[in-house]
Amino acid sequence: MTGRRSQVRRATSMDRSPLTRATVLAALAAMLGLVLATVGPGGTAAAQTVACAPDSGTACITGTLRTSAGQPAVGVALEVAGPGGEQQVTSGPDGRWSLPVTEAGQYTVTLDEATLPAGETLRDPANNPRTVTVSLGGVAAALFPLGTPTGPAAPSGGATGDGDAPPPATGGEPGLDNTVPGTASGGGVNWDRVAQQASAGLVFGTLLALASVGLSLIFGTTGLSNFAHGEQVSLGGILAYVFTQLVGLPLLVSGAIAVALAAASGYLQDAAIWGPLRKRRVGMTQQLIVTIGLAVTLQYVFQFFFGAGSLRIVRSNPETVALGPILITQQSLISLGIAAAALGGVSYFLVATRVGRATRAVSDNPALAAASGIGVDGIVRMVWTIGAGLAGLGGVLMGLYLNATAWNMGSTLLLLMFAAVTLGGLGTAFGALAGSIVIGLVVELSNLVIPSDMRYAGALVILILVLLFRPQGILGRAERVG
Amino acid sequence: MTTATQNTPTAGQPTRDPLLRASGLVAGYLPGVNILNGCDLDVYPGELIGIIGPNGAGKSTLLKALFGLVSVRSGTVTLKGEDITNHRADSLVHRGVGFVPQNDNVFPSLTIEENLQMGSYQAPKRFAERFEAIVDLFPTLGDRRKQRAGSLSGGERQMVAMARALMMEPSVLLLDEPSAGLSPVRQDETFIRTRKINRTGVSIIMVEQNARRCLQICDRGYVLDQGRNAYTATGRELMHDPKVIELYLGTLAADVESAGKDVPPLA
Amino acid sequence: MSAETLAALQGVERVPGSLKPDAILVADDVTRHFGGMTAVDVKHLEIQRGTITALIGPNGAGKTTLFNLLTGFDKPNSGTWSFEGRPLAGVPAAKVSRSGMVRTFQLTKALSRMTVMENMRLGATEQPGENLARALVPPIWRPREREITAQAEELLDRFRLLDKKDDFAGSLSGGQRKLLEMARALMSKPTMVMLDEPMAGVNPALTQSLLSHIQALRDQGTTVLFVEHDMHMVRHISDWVAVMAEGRLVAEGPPSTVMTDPAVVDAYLGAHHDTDLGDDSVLSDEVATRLEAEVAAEDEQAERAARLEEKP
Amino acid sequence: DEDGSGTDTTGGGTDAQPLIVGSLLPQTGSLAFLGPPEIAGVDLAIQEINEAGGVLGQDVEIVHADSSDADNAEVATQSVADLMSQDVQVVVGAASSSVTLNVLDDITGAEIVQISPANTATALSGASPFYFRTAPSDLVQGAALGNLILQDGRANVAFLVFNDDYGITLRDVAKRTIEEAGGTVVYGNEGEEFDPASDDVVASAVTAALSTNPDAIVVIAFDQTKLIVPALASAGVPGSMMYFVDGNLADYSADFEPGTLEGAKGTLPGKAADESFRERLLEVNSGLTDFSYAAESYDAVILAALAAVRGEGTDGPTIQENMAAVSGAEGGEECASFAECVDLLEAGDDIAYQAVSAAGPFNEDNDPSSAWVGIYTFGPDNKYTWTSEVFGEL
Amino acid sequence: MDWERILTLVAGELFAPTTAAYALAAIGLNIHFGLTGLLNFGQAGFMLLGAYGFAVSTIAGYPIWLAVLVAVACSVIFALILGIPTLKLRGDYLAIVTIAAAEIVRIVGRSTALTDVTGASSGLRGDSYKATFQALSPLGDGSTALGPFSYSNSSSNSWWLRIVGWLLVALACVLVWRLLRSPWGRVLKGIREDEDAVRSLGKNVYSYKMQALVLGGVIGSIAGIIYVLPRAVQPDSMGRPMTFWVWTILLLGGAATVFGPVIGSMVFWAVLMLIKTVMREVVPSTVLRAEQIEQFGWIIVGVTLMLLVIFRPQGMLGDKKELAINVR
Ligand SMILES: Nc1ncnc2c1ncn2[C@@H]1O[C@H](COP(=O)(O)OP(=O)(O)OP(=O)(O)O)[C@@H](O)[C@H]1O
Ligand SMILES: Nc1ncnc2c1ncn2[C@@H]1O[C@H](COP(=O)(O)OP(=O)(O)OP(=O)(O)O)[C@@H](O)[C@H]1O
Ligand SMILES: [Mg+2]
Ligand SMILES: [Mg+2]
Repeated sequence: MTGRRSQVRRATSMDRSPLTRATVLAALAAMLGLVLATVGPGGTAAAQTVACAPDSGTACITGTLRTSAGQPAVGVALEVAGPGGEQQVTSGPDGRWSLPVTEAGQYTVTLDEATLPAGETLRDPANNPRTVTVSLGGVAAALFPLGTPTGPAAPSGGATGDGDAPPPATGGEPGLDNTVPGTASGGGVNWDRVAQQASAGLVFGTLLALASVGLSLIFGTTGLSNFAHGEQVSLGGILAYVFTQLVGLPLLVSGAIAVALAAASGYLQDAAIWGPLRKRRVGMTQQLIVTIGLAVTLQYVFQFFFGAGSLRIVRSNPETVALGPILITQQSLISLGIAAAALGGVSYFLVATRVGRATRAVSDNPALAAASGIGVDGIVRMVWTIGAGLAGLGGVLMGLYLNATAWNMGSTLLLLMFAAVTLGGLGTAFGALAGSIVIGLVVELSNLVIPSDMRYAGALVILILVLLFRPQGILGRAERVG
Repeated sequence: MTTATQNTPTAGQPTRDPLLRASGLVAGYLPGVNILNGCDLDVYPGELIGIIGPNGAGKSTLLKALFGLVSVRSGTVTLKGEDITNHRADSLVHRGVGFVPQNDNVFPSLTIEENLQMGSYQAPKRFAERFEAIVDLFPTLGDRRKQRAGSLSGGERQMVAMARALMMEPSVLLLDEPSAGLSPVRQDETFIRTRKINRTGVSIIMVEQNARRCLQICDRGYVLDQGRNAYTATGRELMHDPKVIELYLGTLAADVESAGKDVPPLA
Repeated sequence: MSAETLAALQGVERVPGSLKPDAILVADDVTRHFGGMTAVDVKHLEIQRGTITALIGPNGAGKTTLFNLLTGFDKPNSGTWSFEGRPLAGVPAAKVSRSGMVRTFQLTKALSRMTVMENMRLGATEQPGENLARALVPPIWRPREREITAQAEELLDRFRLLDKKDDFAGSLSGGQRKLLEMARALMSKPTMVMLDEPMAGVNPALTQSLLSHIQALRDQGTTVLFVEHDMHMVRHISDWVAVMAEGRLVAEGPPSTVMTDPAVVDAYLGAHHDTDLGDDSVLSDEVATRLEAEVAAEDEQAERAARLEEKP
Repeated sequence: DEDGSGTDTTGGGTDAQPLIVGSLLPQTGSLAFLGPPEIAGVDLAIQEINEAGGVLGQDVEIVHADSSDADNAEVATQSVADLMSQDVQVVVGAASSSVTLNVLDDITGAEIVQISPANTATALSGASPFYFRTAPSDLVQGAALGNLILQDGRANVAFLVFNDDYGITLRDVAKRTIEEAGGTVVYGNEGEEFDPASDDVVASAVTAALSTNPDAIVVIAFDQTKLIVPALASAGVPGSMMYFVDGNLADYSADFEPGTLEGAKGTLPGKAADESFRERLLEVNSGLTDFSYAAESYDAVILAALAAVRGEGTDGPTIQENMAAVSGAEGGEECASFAECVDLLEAGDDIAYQAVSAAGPFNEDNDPSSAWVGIYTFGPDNKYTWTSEVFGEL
Repeated sequence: MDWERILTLVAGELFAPTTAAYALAAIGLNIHFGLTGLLNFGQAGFMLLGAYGFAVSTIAGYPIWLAVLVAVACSVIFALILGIPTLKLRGDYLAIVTIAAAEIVRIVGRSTALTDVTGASSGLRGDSYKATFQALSPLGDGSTALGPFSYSNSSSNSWWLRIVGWLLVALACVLVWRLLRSPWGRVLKGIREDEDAVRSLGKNVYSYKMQALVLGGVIGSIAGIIYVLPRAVQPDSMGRPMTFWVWTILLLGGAATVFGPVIGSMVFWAVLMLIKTVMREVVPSTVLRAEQIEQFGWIIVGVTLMLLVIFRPQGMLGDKKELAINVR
């Protein structure tokens, strides 16, 4: 494994070396252009028909030759030798060659370097001839990349710019250069990629904040850690799916309906479950188990009605706009705007309005709040309504951002939501925002430094570290003793 | 400041209808355990009622029961003749009942100003005006208006609690040990202020362990013991009742006072 | 013996920060700031062993904060202090308590879902069963448990909580919690006990009967430091009084002296504390004005302290 | 007695117990979307077997139980207890290698034949004599995938692959093929997989993959593909650069904007898609949109039933002994349906059941020894059509 | 409907190894939460570490006692790493840190970087580590039927495992029973109520919390071993859902009681089995498709769970009086 890995590294470091960068770039551009050209309608089919078709008695040995500029290398002679005898073949107009063989076994493929187009050399001369294993009915490929040799043996061999080679990218299509972020340099980590991922982190973090602010509010006012909050998020996404895809309403309308229904679900939930439990003074840990029960129920209700697959809220592919080095979808920009407005509204509500302050008062001391003339149940119900509505909105936008929603979208996000609100300081709405953005950035950027299948772990390690230095969370406050 | 000189109602006026009446109250926290065992209480308009009694007698429970924070198992509470038994606290606030609890009587994560805003929750328009008046009474609170109540000292909290209740401009005020934790000068001030507020026509029920002070200023006093009224009389009578002194008031204050005459007399 | 210690106080200077012949607690330059405000700024404080010392002062003077600092529940911005000669600055709260200096809290901390008796037992020290390994072998800790229980019952009886001993502490009334808090602190038989407003909310008759208990403790050698706003109590049992204002120690002396100190009377006691408030004359403008002035004096001092802080 | 068993068969009416097949397939949890086609495959097989007269004269019974996913491992444990209490002799399942590992010892320990239609983990090869699988090994598909990419002249390949058995195994094989032929895997190497439990991985993974300038992007995932493709498309990646595998080769006409996948290719084990098989499946469950592992599930039941017929017993050990033989491991006459095969068996012939999935006979590890892999291309309508097929042996 | 079969199945769940494993895990959590008030939402992490510790060292050729020791050591180290920095945090934060730490264990365990040790996402095959345990069995090969219950004697999901598992549960119960009534347990309960008060009484709160965390974690790691002995080590099987179920079991049975976790586990798994099997039996496949029946089963499980807590909030064995004390 390690051996193969280092081999890959060598290849990439080669790509990055200044000597060859321009060449490789040009080659790539041309190659992608070509790809675009060949796969136009009908193109594929045409290419396929020429190829040898394997069946139970035949196998194919095949390959495609491209010049270092990415153009098909036409007329290159190859010799294939093996159990089925020796055969000759030359590459066709698309640079492709293929040979049927009727015996399985090891074949050697030798490329006749003399027949290469002028100025072209093998990138890795040591790999000529190469050996392929063929089994009947199968296809075996042998590639001979052309370009500057990697080894020290032929440093100047056949550098590309000798004038004979066709000008790169004659296909006219700019390839992916302009649209794919990070194409400008040879892969790996670079600033464009960092910027791109940071912008994704910001968007993701903001949407996460939207989804989790309700969690924070509900915890703040009632002390309840709502493990069914993830399902509120899923609900938003699924409702949006229902109204766009099943009912056929435009996205904006169905999004609004989804949020309204999600909010209503919060209201009803509080009226039917949490209000009565509070009245009976059922403890918070017990209520927490009820939320787990509710989460299970809701998850399987979703599965029951909408299946276990991913549900696309809209069918179209998101349109993108370029902001400097960053490529961002219009959808994300709009979502960001909506999320910022919603979060700003909630913050204003909490800090500057009478009812908002009452919300915080209830979270401090419900009995005293009642004694001050605050209708505690009404406030809590309102918090549930707003919290669930925001979660629903978060679900709709998250479903759009992630390109699909599913019965378990919320539950997979739940841990991150909890991490975010804790990081920010439990029960504070701003904290939820700050924590979410930190989490979003960490989650999106961590694959720059650690294996990507461990990136959640990275986010969680950050969480622990932050708490060590600020045990009360980013925006939380220490309590007075005595 | 005006001096209140209107006719003060006294205990001997049963002809008028009580403003607040509790009769035969039975209430408790745990199922099957009654803390109040048939408690009766009458408050006539404009009266200042003092409630004293040993620790755990049920004084706080009585206030909470009146205010709908503990469920009443039997008996009734009426306000101006209307049955308000087990009504929700916020609806009582709406009817002009104010309450200062004994413990946990501030919102710790709210600032002082926000705490007082909660006091005028049902009449937000009056906040600015009331706030000025309160800050006049408790200048410390005005200076510290942005400090979180959770970081206040015990006495400062008590001031906030009292101020919050005064923000409501209630017509009936229930005070649970408003002087606890206050410095002597502030205790005096609290009692005098309570009396003044009372003279403006607000009926007040005050539970106190600072019993002598309480009995000094109140019109009528109740002694509560084991969830029942033990004695009811005017404050003065109770204060000098030897039985009450022995069981509830103690002789410490009197002893100390007679021992040390080295304090300056009242001006 | 108590007479001796009391006699020793006779010769002590009646100025803040005076030196004591046999100080059990000595604190130097203890300061604590909150934002721009100085809550505690004690230059020098000594507590005489075997006496009952009262710490009084207006609300917000910094008494509780000083307790928090001395017992390790809060970290000072500066300062050192020692208890029985051992330096205590930076020592964690539990260790402070184990060294014999036990405190109570002004806002009570009852262990709600434990019975009153369990609360009491928790206060005891030297229970071998509090070690995980030994806990598994009851014969090791049963005898001590019996002693503890007996001691707890005796205290509870004195604090009128005996018939509540099997109730959850969370179901106690406000005053009962105060009592439990104090009784629990006494379970460990501390060398020095620091009581933060122990009698606030306790019925006067009961207070009176508890005072003799506190005196008895003193006579057995326990040092008592308490914060209290009940002047009758302070005058009745304290041997020595220290006065704090705006975080500083402003006066010290025997109760009779301190309580006639005009500064203390003005800023703290007020003129009425022995007056019958039932007299409508106290509602006169004159009295109101005077009261206001007194309160203003207290407030102004606080403000001045705050302003002083902002300047440098 | 191998020879005897063939000749003695007189066709039904013996006193053997009826064959009871249990299914242990994902009906809930994160893999539940794989359940319906698999269950339909099982149900279709049972239906056809019973229409053809059942096994040894008695109708085959089916008991469905939920395997859920590895996150809820206890569900499978309880389901196995339920199945065993109903005396099943064959268990078809599980879909997830993880779940299989959890229940394998219990099922095979009770001498019940376990046949997984979808396990691909190499760790399961030869796990027990009673454990079989009908999913052709990733070795064949991986090589076919690698060669398909190479054939298209793509040399810098990025993998968007989830960190589970299925993804890792397939990726490893394809990667080896590509590298041996001179290509490079520029992204999706070890450590660059993503956690299947997280949805928000797409943005950063796509960015990371594209920053390596691939000329082909292989998506190895299940249903999460619906999240990945739009992200790729909006980053400007044309369909012709994308490659799919059996886990996500599906009809996306309802999911993506027309043209998104045009030119994308994919591999799917099995010979040319058998339209009649799909139609039969749709008769069983008309709601199917995805057919992943339906053929393998169908084959599993048919093979078990044939093994019971051949061994004239419905007990686990008998079925286990005859599984390899009916799959054609010892040669024999080819037959493609249960009815046809039973006729041959009753005539005393040895048979080689031609699996719908085109998997070859079992090898000594009870894995299919060879497979056909179909190559498919997506059109502008985001539906895929057959283009060619390749054969591979292990 | 075949009630006899279903009831046998349900009764079998009452003493299944999984039930024992969950009971043990909940006993560990009871020490954390019920006694000390530590909100440990990472019990599955302890279990997974125990499972890895045991399986990996067995595969490396260690004898069983050493493998168990390694498992215990893993959980002790985990508890220390987790506790040293976090036990000073407020309770809610501890919850999130433990849940995060447990996820880290799982994610690292299933990452391809450690394939050689942990087997990555496919985990470790059961037969690679079960042998040493099964070899200790005095019951021999084959299977035995006791009444309607028939299990293999020693291999995998066996009588032997049931005996050992429930013996361990009994031992843990005795331990908790002893500790609960001891002065040590009293200190823990005090910490649960108010740390500062206990600190003011001279107890080293940090040390007690750490002892509780380690002890509960060790019991959790043993539970992990019992849990994987009838199956395989699967990192994904020991993730958040497992922690949630352990919590559910603890609160269902009653926190801070000796038998609560055991009763909770039995009831939980038996009810789950009952609902699922009855659903499979009674709902004809013409009404609902197979997968919908399973999903509907889960819906009923969720609702039952809610109803159980709503109508018996103190748990099966909990003290109703304790609930009346409003701690918030
Ligand atoms: N939340 C509660 N749950 C159960 N019992 C309670 C609760 N609160 C108070 N009690 C019990 O009710 C009785 C009366 O309590 P209450 O608080 O009314 O006393 P109180 O007269 O106000 O005493 P104090 O002067 O000490 O404040 C006490 O015995 C107490 O133990
Ligand atoms: N954590 C904190 N943050 C900000 N200010 C604080 C904090 N703790 C205490 N203070 C302030 O410090 C001052 C001293 O408080 P402290 O509690 O020590 O007063 P005290 O003397 O005990 O008063 P009382 O007699 O009212 O209990 C008060 O003004 C208080 O508001
Ligand atoms: Mg009271
Ligand atoms: Mg104080």
